[in-house]
Amino acid sequence: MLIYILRRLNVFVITLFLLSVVAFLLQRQVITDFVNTGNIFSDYQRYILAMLSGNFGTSLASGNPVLSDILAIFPATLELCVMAFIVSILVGIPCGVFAGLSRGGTVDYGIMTVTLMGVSVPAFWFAMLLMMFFSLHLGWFPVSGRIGLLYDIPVITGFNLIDTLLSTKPYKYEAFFDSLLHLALPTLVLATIPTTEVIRQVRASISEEMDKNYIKAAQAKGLNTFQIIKRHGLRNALPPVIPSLGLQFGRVLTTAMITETVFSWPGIGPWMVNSIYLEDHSAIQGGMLFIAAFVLLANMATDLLHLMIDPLKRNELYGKS
Amino acid sequence: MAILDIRNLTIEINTSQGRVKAVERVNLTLTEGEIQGLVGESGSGKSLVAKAILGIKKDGWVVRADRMRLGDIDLLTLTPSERRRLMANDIAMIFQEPSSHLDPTQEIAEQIEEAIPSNTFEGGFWQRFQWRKKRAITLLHKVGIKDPISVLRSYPHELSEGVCQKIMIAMAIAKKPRLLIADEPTTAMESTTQIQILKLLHKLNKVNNTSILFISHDIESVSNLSDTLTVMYCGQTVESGTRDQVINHPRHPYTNALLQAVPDFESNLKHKSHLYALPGSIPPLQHLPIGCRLGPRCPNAQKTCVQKPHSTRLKGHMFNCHFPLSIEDEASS
Amino acid sequence: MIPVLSVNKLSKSYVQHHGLFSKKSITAFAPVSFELEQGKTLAIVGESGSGKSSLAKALTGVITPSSGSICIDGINMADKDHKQRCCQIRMIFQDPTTSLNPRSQIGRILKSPLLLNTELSEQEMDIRVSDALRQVGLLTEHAQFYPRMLSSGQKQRVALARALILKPKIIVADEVLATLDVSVRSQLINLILDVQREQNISFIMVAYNLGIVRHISDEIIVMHEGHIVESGPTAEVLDNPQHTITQRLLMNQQVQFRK
Amino acid sequence: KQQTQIQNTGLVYCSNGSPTSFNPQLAQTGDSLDISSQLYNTLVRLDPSTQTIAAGLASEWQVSRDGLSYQFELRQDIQFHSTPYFTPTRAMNADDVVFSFQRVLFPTHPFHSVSGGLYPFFNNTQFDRLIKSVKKIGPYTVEFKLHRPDTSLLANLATEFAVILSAEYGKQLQQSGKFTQIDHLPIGTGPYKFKQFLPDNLIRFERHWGYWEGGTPMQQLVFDITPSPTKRLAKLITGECDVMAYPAASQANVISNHPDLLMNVQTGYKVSFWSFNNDKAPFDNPKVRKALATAIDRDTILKAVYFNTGVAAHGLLPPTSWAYNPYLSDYPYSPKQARQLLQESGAKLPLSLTIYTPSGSDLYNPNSFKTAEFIQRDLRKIGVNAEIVVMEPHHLERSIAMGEYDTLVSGWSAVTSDPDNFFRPQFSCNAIENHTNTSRWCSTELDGLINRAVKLNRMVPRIRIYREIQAHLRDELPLLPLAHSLQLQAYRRDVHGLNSSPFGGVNFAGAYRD
Amino acid sequence: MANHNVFREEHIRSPLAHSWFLYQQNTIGMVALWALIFVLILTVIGPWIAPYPMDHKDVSALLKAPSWVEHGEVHFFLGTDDLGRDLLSQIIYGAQLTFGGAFLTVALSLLLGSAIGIIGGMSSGMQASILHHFLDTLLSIPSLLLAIIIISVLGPGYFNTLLAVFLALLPLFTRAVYRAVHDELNKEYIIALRLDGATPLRILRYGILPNIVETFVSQTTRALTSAILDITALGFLGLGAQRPLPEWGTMLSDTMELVFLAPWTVTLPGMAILVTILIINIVGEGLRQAILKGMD
Ligand SMILES: Nc1ncnc2c1ncn2[C@@H]1O[C@H](COP(=O)(O)OP(=O)(O)OP(=O)(O)O)[C@@H](O)[C@H]1O
Ligand SMILES: Nc1ncnc2c1ncn2[C@@H]1O[C@H](COP(=O)(O)OP(=O)(O)OP(=O)(O)O)[C@@H](O)[C@H]1O
Ligand SMILES: [Mg+2]
Ligand SMILES: [Mg+2]
Repeated sequence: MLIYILRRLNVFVITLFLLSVVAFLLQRQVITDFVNTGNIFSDYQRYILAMLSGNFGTSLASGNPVLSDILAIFPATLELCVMAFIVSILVGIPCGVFAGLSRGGTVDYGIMTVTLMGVSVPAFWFAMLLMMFFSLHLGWFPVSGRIGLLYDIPVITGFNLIDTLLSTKPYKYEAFFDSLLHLALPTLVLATIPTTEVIRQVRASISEEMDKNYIKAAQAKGLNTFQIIKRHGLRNALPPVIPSLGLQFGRVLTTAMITETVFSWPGIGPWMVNSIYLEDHSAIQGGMLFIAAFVLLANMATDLLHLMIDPLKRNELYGKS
Repeated sequence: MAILDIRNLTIEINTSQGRVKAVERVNLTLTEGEIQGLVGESGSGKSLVAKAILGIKKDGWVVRADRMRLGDIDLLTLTPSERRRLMANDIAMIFQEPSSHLDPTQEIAEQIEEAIPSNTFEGGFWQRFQWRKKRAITLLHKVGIKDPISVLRSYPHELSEGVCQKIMIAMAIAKKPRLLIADEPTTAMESTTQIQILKLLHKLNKVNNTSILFISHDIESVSNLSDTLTVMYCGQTVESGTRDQVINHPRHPYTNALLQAVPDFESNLKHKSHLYALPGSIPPLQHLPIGCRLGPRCPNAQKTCVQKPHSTRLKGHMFNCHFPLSIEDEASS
Repeated sequence: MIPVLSVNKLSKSYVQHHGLFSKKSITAFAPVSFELEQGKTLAIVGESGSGKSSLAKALTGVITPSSGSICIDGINMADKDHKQRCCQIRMIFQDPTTSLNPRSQIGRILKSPLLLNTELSEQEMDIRVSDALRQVGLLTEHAQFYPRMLSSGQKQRVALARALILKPKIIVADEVLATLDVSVRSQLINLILDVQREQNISFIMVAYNLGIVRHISDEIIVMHEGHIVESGPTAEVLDNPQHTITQRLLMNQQVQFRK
Repeated sequence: KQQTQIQNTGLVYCSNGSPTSFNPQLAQTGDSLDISSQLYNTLVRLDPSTQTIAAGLASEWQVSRDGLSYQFELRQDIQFHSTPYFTPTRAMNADDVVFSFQRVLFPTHPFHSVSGGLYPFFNNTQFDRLIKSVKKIGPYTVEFKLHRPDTSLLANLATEFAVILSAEYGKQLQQSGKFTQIDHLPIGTGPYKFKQFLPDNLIRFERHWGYWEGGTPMQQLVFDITPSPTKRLAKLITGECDVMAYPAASQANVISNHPDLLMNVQTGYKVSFWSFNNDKAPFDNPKVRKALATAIDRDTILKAVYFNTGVAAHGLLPPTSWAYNPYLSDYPYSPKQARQLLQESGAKLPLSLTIYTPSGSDLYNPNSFKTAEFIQRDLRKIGVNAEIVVMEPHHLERSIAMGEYDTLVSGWSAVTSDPDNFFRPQFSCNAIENHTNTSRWCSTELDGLINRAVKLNRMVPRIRIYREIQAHLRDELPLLPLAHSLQLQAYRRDVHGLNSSPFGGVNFAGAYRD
Repeated sequence: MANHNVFREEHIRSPLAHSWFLYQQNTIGMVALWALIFVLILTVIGPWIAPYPMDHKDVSALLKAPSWVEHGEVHFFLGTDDLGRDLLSQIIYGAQLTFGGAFLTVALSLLLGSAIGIIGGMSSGMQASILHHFLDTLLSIPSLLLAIIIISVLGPGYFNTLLAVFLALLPLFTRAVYRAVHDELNKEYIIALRLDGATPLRILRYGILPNIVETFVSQTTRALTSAILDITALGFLGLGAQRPLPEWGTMLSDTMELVFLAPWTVTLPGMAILVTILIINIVGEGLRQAILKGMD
């Protein structure tokens, strides 16, 4: 276990190191007030020490430390991503199971067609269409933001859904509902990618597992189909999907950056794009390292989760690998 | 009394090349307390027969039979759920490649407990606590596992193939079945383990009087264990009878070829001499010959072989051949 | 008679890496020595994991032995040089499905060793290929086929043809019979016996069915945990086993329940 | 759409940009100043209906005969905001006025160089060269002394830049050393007080109970910062916003056809133009400039870029200005004549030039880039090859300062109705260093005229001078005026009591929803 | 049917030919393939067949609706935008920037990436394993994010976008090819080939490459779709191609403010992206299935 984590950590550190070198060169190139002693190694050393102590520099645009800017806006992005994942799991698993069980049937065909559309549609365009139809035409959902602005909810965790409930305002439930409404469309856009992925994976996994011998053995034991799927099918089909969910996290995070721009969601996406526009290099490299580190960490976490959940993988943890 | 009685079982499978009769008019009768061997080379449809008995069907399979009875229950008229329930109680199956038939993500304990039917519980309600676990331990003891506690806590992939097979057997005997179907239980196993498994099955048969349908491609090991034998080729029964009848007086050229291919049965074989072998190879499902499916490979084949032979019955020795072997000298003696 | 193959103190141990620094070495077989005469068959038997496959692989050069030497006709085989070795000693893999390239025609599979190791012209190669196919009981037309179009018995014949086509002195076969059906197995055994008789080729067969071993082999080696525990002429060893391992192997195959 | 409980507590305004500071004194002249009138008041203000100067924080004022001294009487009961970060102990008095203006004017003032020390509006109007001193005469009396008479002073004091800060707050911050806080956590006397600011996201204001003109109807006011006009309109349609800043020209039609929306149209004091860099040959040649001017089809620009929410500009001043000269003829669109003029000009042909343009939209031009594209197309017709260089406004500033460009699509939004606010920033020599004089025009003659005009107190002579200036500009043509845009404001039908100024801002003091 | 069988017996197709035969049975796949070929042709000869020149602006026809709607005109088949540019022409020119750009980038990264992958896969030992782990980790950063990171260093622009997408796709190919080669190397027929004395090059040519076609097809499909999505997304964010280049994503961000006035300027370029990706996916998946089926 420890060895495995260490090995993953190793690669993680190497990758971050390379990224930080890129970031460092970037900063050295463009930022004029960057103290430049001419010795690239000692400069880098100073730079990395500053990074490690959480000092990502100061944003030119806002004048605040980059890290505090990121920490202030990142929960908004995270909230969106988490919701998207929840949706993708709630929708993706049942759909995947149905499709996998009726492989080749009409249900499967329908689900797979929708899935194919889902992977092919550009997120920003989908977002625009949804906005045009559901917000402007039907007026069901708000077009932007995280919550009706008149709700004055103090920030505690940074997650609106939690903060509204934690607040002592008289309108907290109303506000909670409102922030759900605001989440609806961005979540829908954002959830397409992981949902299609979950459907594909679960479908493949389920239809593969359902052909396995132990399912036949379970049938021979006299279990009915529902019991078999519940006790054996899902149990084997789902764990292998976990690492790919982890891989999805990165994609979702980047798609979130686009979705946020369309829905004016005050998250890391518009912030990052704006920084690139303004050539705010401290912000760019801080944001870049932060996002990359976060994605890599999320990946590692899901990998470890998979290792811990899936008994087949546990061998890799202990002893033999 | 016959515990299993199957008449004219036909299984058709829809493949991309159309519908094929993978199993054609197979008869099988198993009397109580007997071990019957079902022999045939790979692809001859043995596993299909076993699955048909259990009622495990896939899409695109059509199973038909004139008669299919388990004891006095007619399997053909049961609804799928009734059939499942019956299977759960009366028939048990152990499979080829046991480790793949165990759920890789469940501990052995759970899987065994799942296989213990609640109606087998005996004793007062105060003993209910963890009775399944205790049963599981005794079951594992019965099949000769020395360290049941740690085995119960393991996952299938941590155990050897032999242990897995023993676990399958333990699960099978948990419900005290009347009929046990063992589909190639020893294939791809070490010889030492094979012996253990076979011994176990033998004991089971002797002690519990369980009927066993023993499926194997290896006529050598089958002939060791079973009382009666049925030989299949390409989805057809070619011969069946008692062990003695089939091994020592084979009537069908195919059975004969099978036996001669094993050097052990031929004590006076010269070292490094040719073994007896049928020419050609087993036809694929899509290109089955009509009539007697052995036709193209049979040394005695004649024109009539393009018709399906009727079964001939001689003192319980049944064979499907137009030109059976040594029928004359048998009759004259 | 001089032995065509002599193996001297050959051994192999696998090194496994754990993490970055720790490693473990597993001995597949300890130093073994044996000899084989021309036109004879050597059978290697033993329990699972006793190092039979490793030995076979080391002989043919799939894996590099850790120590010891292999001499064919008195010439020491260098470790890495497959060209030199493959004209002398060839291997038949256990599973013909995985050992034939699914994207190559049979003809090309057979031709490739000729192309690499001989200076034959195109026509000569074609002739050699069709000869080899006919020798193993296939048709010349099969050269055009792809492996997926053949049955497993036919594939095993192709594998044999590939071994034969370079006219080697020794052929190593690792459990080629185990997965075959009985009737096909007899055909293949007959084929091997014929080939041996005609071309005086030596065979090394890893096998498990002692009945067959007794029938086709002249010499036998019994292995246990990487060591040769017993060896000698097959009939002698099997009729009068000295070592407990051999006895156990024999016993396992002769249990009779009905007596 | 049904109203929820929360909607009765406040209004949401979709504004177009994040303020860089909460002190309007520091604001760029082009910036919109929506926050100013919510947080602050000025000494005097412009009466929205008559466009004349009316009383603000000062109830009355006197001008000395020579026009060199202005004396303001302040109201006595005016309360500053009381917030978690500052609690005032006294009402507003002369100290606050002196504090506010001295900060801008005198480098010795402790707050002068805080937050950059640049006061663009006061620079552009050359305030520091005008005012000699600002003095407290009595507790509620302040006197401004001038170097020379300037009639545009009151108009400038009425702009939203000339706000009154709290001296007490300033002193408190000075003691604690947190100087910059004065510009981030504002204290003013306006109808709303500052509550919360999330950059690029929102500004939240709360009702100022002690407001001297009476409390506002709404408890809170939220500025939803939405740079994209499409999104602003979308939010207005869905009801997420009640009032929308600066609808895009293209949206005018949609808004007026929408049942829930209303639109307010005013002639703005804005002009867009195409400036020639008079420092660079051959644009220092008036013939070349005229040739280029006749080549441009301004009607198309009006139609395609302004979607007819503007009027053609025949000069820098909008026709509504009192100084407008209606008797001047314009350069008609005629590619033929343009080609001929170009031939005659003696410039080296074929001519090729760069057109610099800011990306995005401005108050005076809905889409400068598109405008540039049309200019480019028209120039091609007379054989002039133009290259468009689009830049972030931010970066463009640098290029303007360096004078890199050949020509520039730009414009001007006036902040007072005084004509001086058009001519001085555009054409005075001093304005070159302020980067507002984009044609880099500097002639003593024009400078003289501009300065003479503000010295005069009476209307008629002033008008005469301004007409002279306009005629001069028409002949010299340092830049080609393109269009005057209309000032649009869209809001939902249920919002009442809005008070919007022709210079851009909205005052929410009396706004409410019913 | 029976005829069919005979036909198949007589003709021995190579597995790839057989796969192609199987693919031809797939109607939807064939339709998509023709559509893809059409898009390819359009990309190549677009400039010659587009009804209007690239920077043609018809001032008399601003914001014309598509021809099938009221007020639409046939000679502006898909309508015009706010500068009077013909949308059909713009989309045709955009094909070159979006699809053509993606195609080129993918082709280049396919070449370079597989070269690295093959070299890495064929060599073994420490450096290969480090490469493997490094790629694994790098791949967990999605290509768009990688592209954004690269753009943030290079600065916005169309060429930089292509460069960024190219760099972002490299690890994808390298890893996939590396994996496939590595897996192949352990197959018995490769060992057999090696025992025949084949050189690594020959092993690669005859042993490995024909067997990893499936990897190439599926990776190319993936790369192509993700390249298009990335290029358009960057264009949309304003980090990629800049106006007036009619790159599809840039067009979309450009027309964003016309949502109310001219919805077709939003829907049509988006449709172009969607349809292109859809047919690539259908063709890719169909080919993959056919190749897999052709194997057995
Ligand atoms: N799901 C299926 N779809 C199509 N054909 C099948 C299917 N299952 C089995 N078959 C075919 O049916 C025939 C009989 O299969 P079966 O598994 O019963 O053979 P078997 O005698 O058990 O062989 P083995 O000894 O290899 O287990 C085979 O030719 C096989 O190809
Ligand atoms: N590639 C390898 N790496 C590490 N250890 C190996 C490897 N291959 C084999 N071994 C080990 O070497 C020993 C001998 O294995 P080998 O495959 O030669 O046995 P075998 O006699 O062929 O067994 P079987 O009858 O099961 O085929 C075993 O303990 C095995 O675990
Ligand atoms: Mg079977
Ligand atoms: Mg082995």
